[in-house]
Amino acid sequence: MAFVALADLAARVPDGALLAIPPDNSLTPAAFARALVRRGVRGLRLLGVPVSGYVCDLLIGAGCVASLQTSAVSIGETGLAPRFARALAAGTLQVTDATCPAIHTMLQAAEKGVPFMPLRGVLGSDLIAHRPDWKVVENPFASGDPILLLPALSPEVAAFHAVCADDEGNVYVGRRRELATIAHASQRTLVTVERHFPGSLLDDERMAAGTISGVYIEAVARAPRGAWPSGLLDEYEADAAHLTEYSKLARSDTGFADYLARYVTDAVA
Amino acid sequence: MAFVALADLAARVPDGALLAIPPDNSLTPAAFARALVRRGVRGLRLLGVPVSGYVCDLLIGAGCVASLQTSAVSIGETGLAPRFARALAAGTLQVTDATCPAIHTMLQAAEKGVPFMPLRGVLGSDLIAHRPDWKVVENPFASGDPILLLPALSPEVAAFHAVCADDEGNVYVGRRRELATIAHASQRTLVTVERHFPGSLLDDERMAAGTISGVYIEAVARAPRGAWPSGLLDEYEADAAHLTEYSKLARSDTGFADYLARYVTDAVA
Amino acid sequence: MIQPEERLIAAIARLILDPAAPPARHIAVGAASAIPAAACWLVKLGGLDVRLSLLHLQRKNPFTEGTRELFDLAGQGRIDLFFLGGGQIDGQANLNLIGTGDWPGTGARFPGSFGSAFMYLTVPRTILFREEHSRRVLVPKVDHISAAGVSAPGVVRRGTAQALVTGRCVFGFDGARFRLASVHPGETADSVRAETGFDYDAPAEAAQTPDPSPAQLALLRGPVHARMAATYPAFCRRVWGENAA
Amino acid sequence: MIQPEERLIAAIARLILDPAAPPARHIAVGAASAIPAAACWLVKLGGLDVRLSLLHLQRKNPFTEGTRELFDLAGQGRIDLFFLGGGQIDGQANLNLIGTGDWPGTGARFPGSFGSAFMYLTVPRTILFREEHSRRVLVPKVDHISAAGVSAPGVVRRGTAQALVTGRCVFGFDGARFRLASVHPGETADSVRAETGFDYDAPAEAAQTPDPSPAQLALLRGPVHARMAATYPAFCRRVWGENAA
Repeated sequence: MAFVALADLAARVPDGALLAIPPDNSLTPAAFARALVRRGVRGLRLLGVPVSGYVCDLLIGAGCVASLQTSAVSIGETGLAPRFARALAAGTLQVTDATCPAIHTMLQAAEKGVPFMPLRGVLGSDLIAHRPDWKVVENPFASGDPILLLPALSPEVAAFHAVCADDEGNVYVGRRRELATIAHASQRTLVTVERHFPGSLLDDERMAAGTISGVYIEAVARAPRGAWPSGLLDEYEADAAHLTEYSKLARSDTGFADYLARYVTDAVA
Repeated sequence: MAFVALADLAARVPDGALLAIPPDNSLTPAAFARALVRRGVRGLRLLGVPVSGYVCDLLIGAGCVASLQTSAVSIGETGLAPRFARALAAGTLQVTDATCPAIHTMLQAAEKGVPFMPLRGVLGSDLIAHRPDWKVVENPFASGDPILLLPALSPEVAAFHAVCADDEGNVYVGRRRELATIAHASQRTLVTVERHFPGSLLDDERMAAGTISGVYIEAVARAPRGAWPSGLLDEYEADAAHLTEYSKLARSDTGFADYLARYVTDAVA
Repeated sequence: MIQPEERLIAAIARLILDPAAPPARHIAVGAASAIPAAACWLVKLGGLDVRLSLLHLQRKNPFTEGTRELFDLAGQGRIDLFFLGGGQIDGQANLNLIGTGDWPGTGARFPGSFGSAFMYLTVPRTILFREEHSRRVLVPKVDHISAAGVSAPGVVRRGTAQALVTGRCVFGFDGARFRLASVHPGETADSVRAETGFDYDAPAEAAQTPDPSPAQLALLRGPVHARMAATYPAFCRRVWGENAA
Repeated sequence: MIQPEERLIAAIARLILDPAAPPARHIAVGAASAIPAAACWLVKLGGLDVRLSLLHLQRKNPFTEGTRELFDLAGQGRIDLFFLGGGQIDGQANLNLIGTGDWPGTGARFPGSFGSAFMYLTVPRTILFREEHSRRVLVPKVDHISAAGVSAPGVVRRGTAQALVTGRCVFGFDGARFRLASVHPGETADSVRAETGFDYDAPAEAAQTPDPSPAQLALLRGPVHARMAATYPAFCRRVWGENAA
C-alpha cells in the first residue's frame, strides 16, 4: 500500500457515498473533510459514529451532504451546529436520528458479518417509530420479553485521522478502538495520518495493541495536524477558540462563506 | 486495589465455579492453575476461550473439573491432551462441544448486556443438536433465512496471565484483545502478572491501548513466568520441551502423579 | 457567599448519597455536565468509595475500548448512576432531546438523543438535571420521546429517574410521578408550581433545599475546583472566579 | 529427490492458483498446518499478490483484535480461502472433528471442532487436507458432523470445499460430490479406490499429480523453508533436513 496525496484520497469518495465519520475528539478527519469540500463532493450520506460535530457541520454547509444519520450534532462547549440547524430548517438535509449504542451495534453486526444484533433499552423511545429499519421482537430465549433488533450497517467508506501509518497500511489509533469497529464494518476505509511510521506497527507489542491492521485500509494520506481544530490523543489539544470562531461565523451564510474562503477553499490542507 | 498472594488469588475461586480460561499462548493462567490444584478446588465448570490446552488438561487430571465447554482441546505440536481423553473415556468429565466463534459470540452477548447474539455458519453441524441452549430461528429481517442464535454466557470467574498491572488494577495484555472480552463478560476476573507497573497504565496512550481497565478486575497476584510452559507475547517463548514432557508423563496415572509432585504440589508456584 | 451552582452541586451530592437508593459504586458523567461532575467529585473527595467515569477527558480517558465501552459497561450492569437532561421533560419523566414541532424537530431542534434512549433503561439510577426551570422545558407532555421515563410491563428496565434537579427546586420521582422535595432559596411551592408545565405531588409545606455545609464549600472551592478546571474552564471561571484552586 | 511433502505442497499451490476458482487475495492458515502454510508461501513467493494470515505466529501476529478477529474477517467476507481437515471426511465433504462412537466421542475422541463449523460456510473456498488416506478417515458417512460439506437450500453459505488433498491423490469437489483429479506417484485409480471409504467419480484414466517444477523446488528449499522454520521446526527438519535454509 502506498501513501497518496490528500487530494487523491478525497477523490476516492464517490458522490452519494454512505460515509462514516467519527466526531470531534475521536480522531475526526477534519483536513480530509476540507479536502472533500475542495473536491466538490455532492450528495454524501453521512453517518456520525456515534455523533457528529465540526466535520459534519462543515460538509453540510459546503453543500456536500444529502442526508445524515447520527445520535446527536454538537460542536464545542456551546453545542451549536449552525449549518446543520439551518439545513434542517431549510429542508435540504434529511436527518435520521439514532442513539449512540444503536449506531455502535449496527456497525458491530457488520463487523461480525451477521444481519442484525439486539440491543437492550431504547424501548419506549419515539426513535423506533421513525426507524422502519429497526424491529422489536420477542426474545426467543424468554417469554414476554420484547427486545430491539438492529440491522447490520456497512458504510461504503469510512474516514478518520490516525496518528501514523506504516508501509503495510497498518494505522495507529491508540485506545480509540471504536475506529477499529468502523474500519471492520466498512467496505472501504481511507485514513489520514500525522506521519509515516518506519518499520511495521505489528512488530512492537505496544504499538500493535493500538493498531488497526492494513487489511482494512484502502489508502492513507499524510495530513499533519489533520484533526485540527479537534485534538488528537496526546498529540495536540483541541483549538477551542477556533471552534468558537467557526460556530460564530457559521451562523450566517456570509460568515460561513468567509470561513470557507479563509480556512478551506484557498487553503492547501 | 491491592496485590494479593497467588494462593490467596486461587482461594477466591469457589468450588463448582464456571471458570473461563484462555488456552496456551493466549495468556493462559498456568501458575494460577497450579495454585488451584494446590488449593484443592473441586467441581470446576471450565470454559475454554475458545479452545483449551495445558491448563485445562492439568486441572482435569488433578480432579478439579466436573465439566468442560470448549471448541477443542490440544496441547503443543502433537495435540494430545491425555488427561482430558482419559476423563472423557472414564465418564468422569462432562464435555459440551462448541465452535470457536460461537464461544466468542456468547461472551460478546454478555459483554453487551444482551440475552443473545446471532452467528452465521454452523448450520448443518451436529453441534447444534447437542446444544439445547442454542436456537435456530428465521432471520426477522429476511424470509427463508435460518440463522443461529447463541445465548449470552457470563462466566462466574475469568482468569488469565497478563504482563503487568498497576495499583488501580489496570492490566496490560497487549494485542490479545480477546482477554478484554472475557473480562467484560465475566462477573469476576482474577489476573496474575509478571510484574507491577509503576504509575497508571491509562496515562500512556501506548500502554493504554493494550490495557484492560481495572473496573473489570477483582484482584491481581504476581506470578513471574506465570504463563509457563506457555509463552507470553514478546516476554518469553513457549517451553515446547516441557509440554512434550507433560504430554508424555500425563499418558499414565503414575506419570501424571509424578508430574504433579515435581511441578505442582510441592512447588512454590 | 454561596453560589447557586454550589447549592445545585450539593443537592445532587445529597441525592447520590441517599441511603434509600441502590448503592452508587460506579458513576458515569456525560460530556458538558459540569454541575453533575462537580457533585461526583464532591462525594468522592468527601469520602465515598466510588469510581467515576468522566466522558471526554483530555487526559486519563478511562475507556480503552473506545466510545462503545460506556454503553457496554451499562449493559453489563456495571454503571450504577448516570445523569441525563432534556430539551423538554414531562411529568412521566420522559426526555426529549430531538426537538419541538414535527419530527425530527421542525420547531426548535435539540442536539439529538445521544445515548439517553439506552442509558435511561439500563442504569439503575438516573438523576435528571436541567438548570432552566420553565414551562418551556418542563412540559405536560414532551413533543417527542428520546428516552422513556416509564416503561410498559414486561420491558426490561433496571431503574428510572431518581430525581430531577432544576434551578428552582428538587423533585423526587417514584417511578411514576414527580413529587416536590425541596425549593431553593427565593422560591416557594407556588412559584415552582407557576413555572412547571407538568402536574406533580407536593407536601403541604415545601422544604428548603439546604445550603452546602462549610466542609462541602471548602471541598468545592479547593480540590473539586482543581479537578474541574481543565475540563470545564468556563464554568470554573464563572462560579469560582479567575483564581486557580 | 522430491519429497512426498513437497509434492503435496505443490499440489495445494496449484489448487490455490486455479484460474477457474474465485480469486484468493487473502488466505488464512490455521495452527498446525505445515503443508498448507508452505503452499501459501510458495504461491506468494512465486509472485501471487496475496495476503497471508497465519495463526499462532510467535512474532508478527497479524491480529490486533484477539483470536476473534479471524472469524470476524471471515464473516465480513475478507477471507477468500481457508484450509480444513478432519478425523473423518465423507463423500459429501462433511468433516468430523468430534470423534467416533456416541457423542461427544466415546470411541476415538478427536480434538474438537475448532472454528470449522463457521469457517466452512463463511469462506468462499476451502481446501481440505488430510495426509492419511484410509478407509478409517475417508468414510461413507461421518459419525458426527462438525462442519457440513453441503447445506440445505436457503442456508447462507459463501462456498464449499474446492478439493481434498490426501497422501495418495487429489479429489476435486463440485459442491455435491468428489471426483478424482490426480493420483500421486505410486498410486493408481484402483489403489485409491481401495483405500477410500466414500463413493466418488473418476475419469476413465487417472492423471498423475505433477511434480513440483525445479523453480518451485528452489523456492521451497530456500525462501519457503526459511519462513517456515520458526513455526514448524519439526516439519522442516523432517522434510528439508537439519541444514538451515
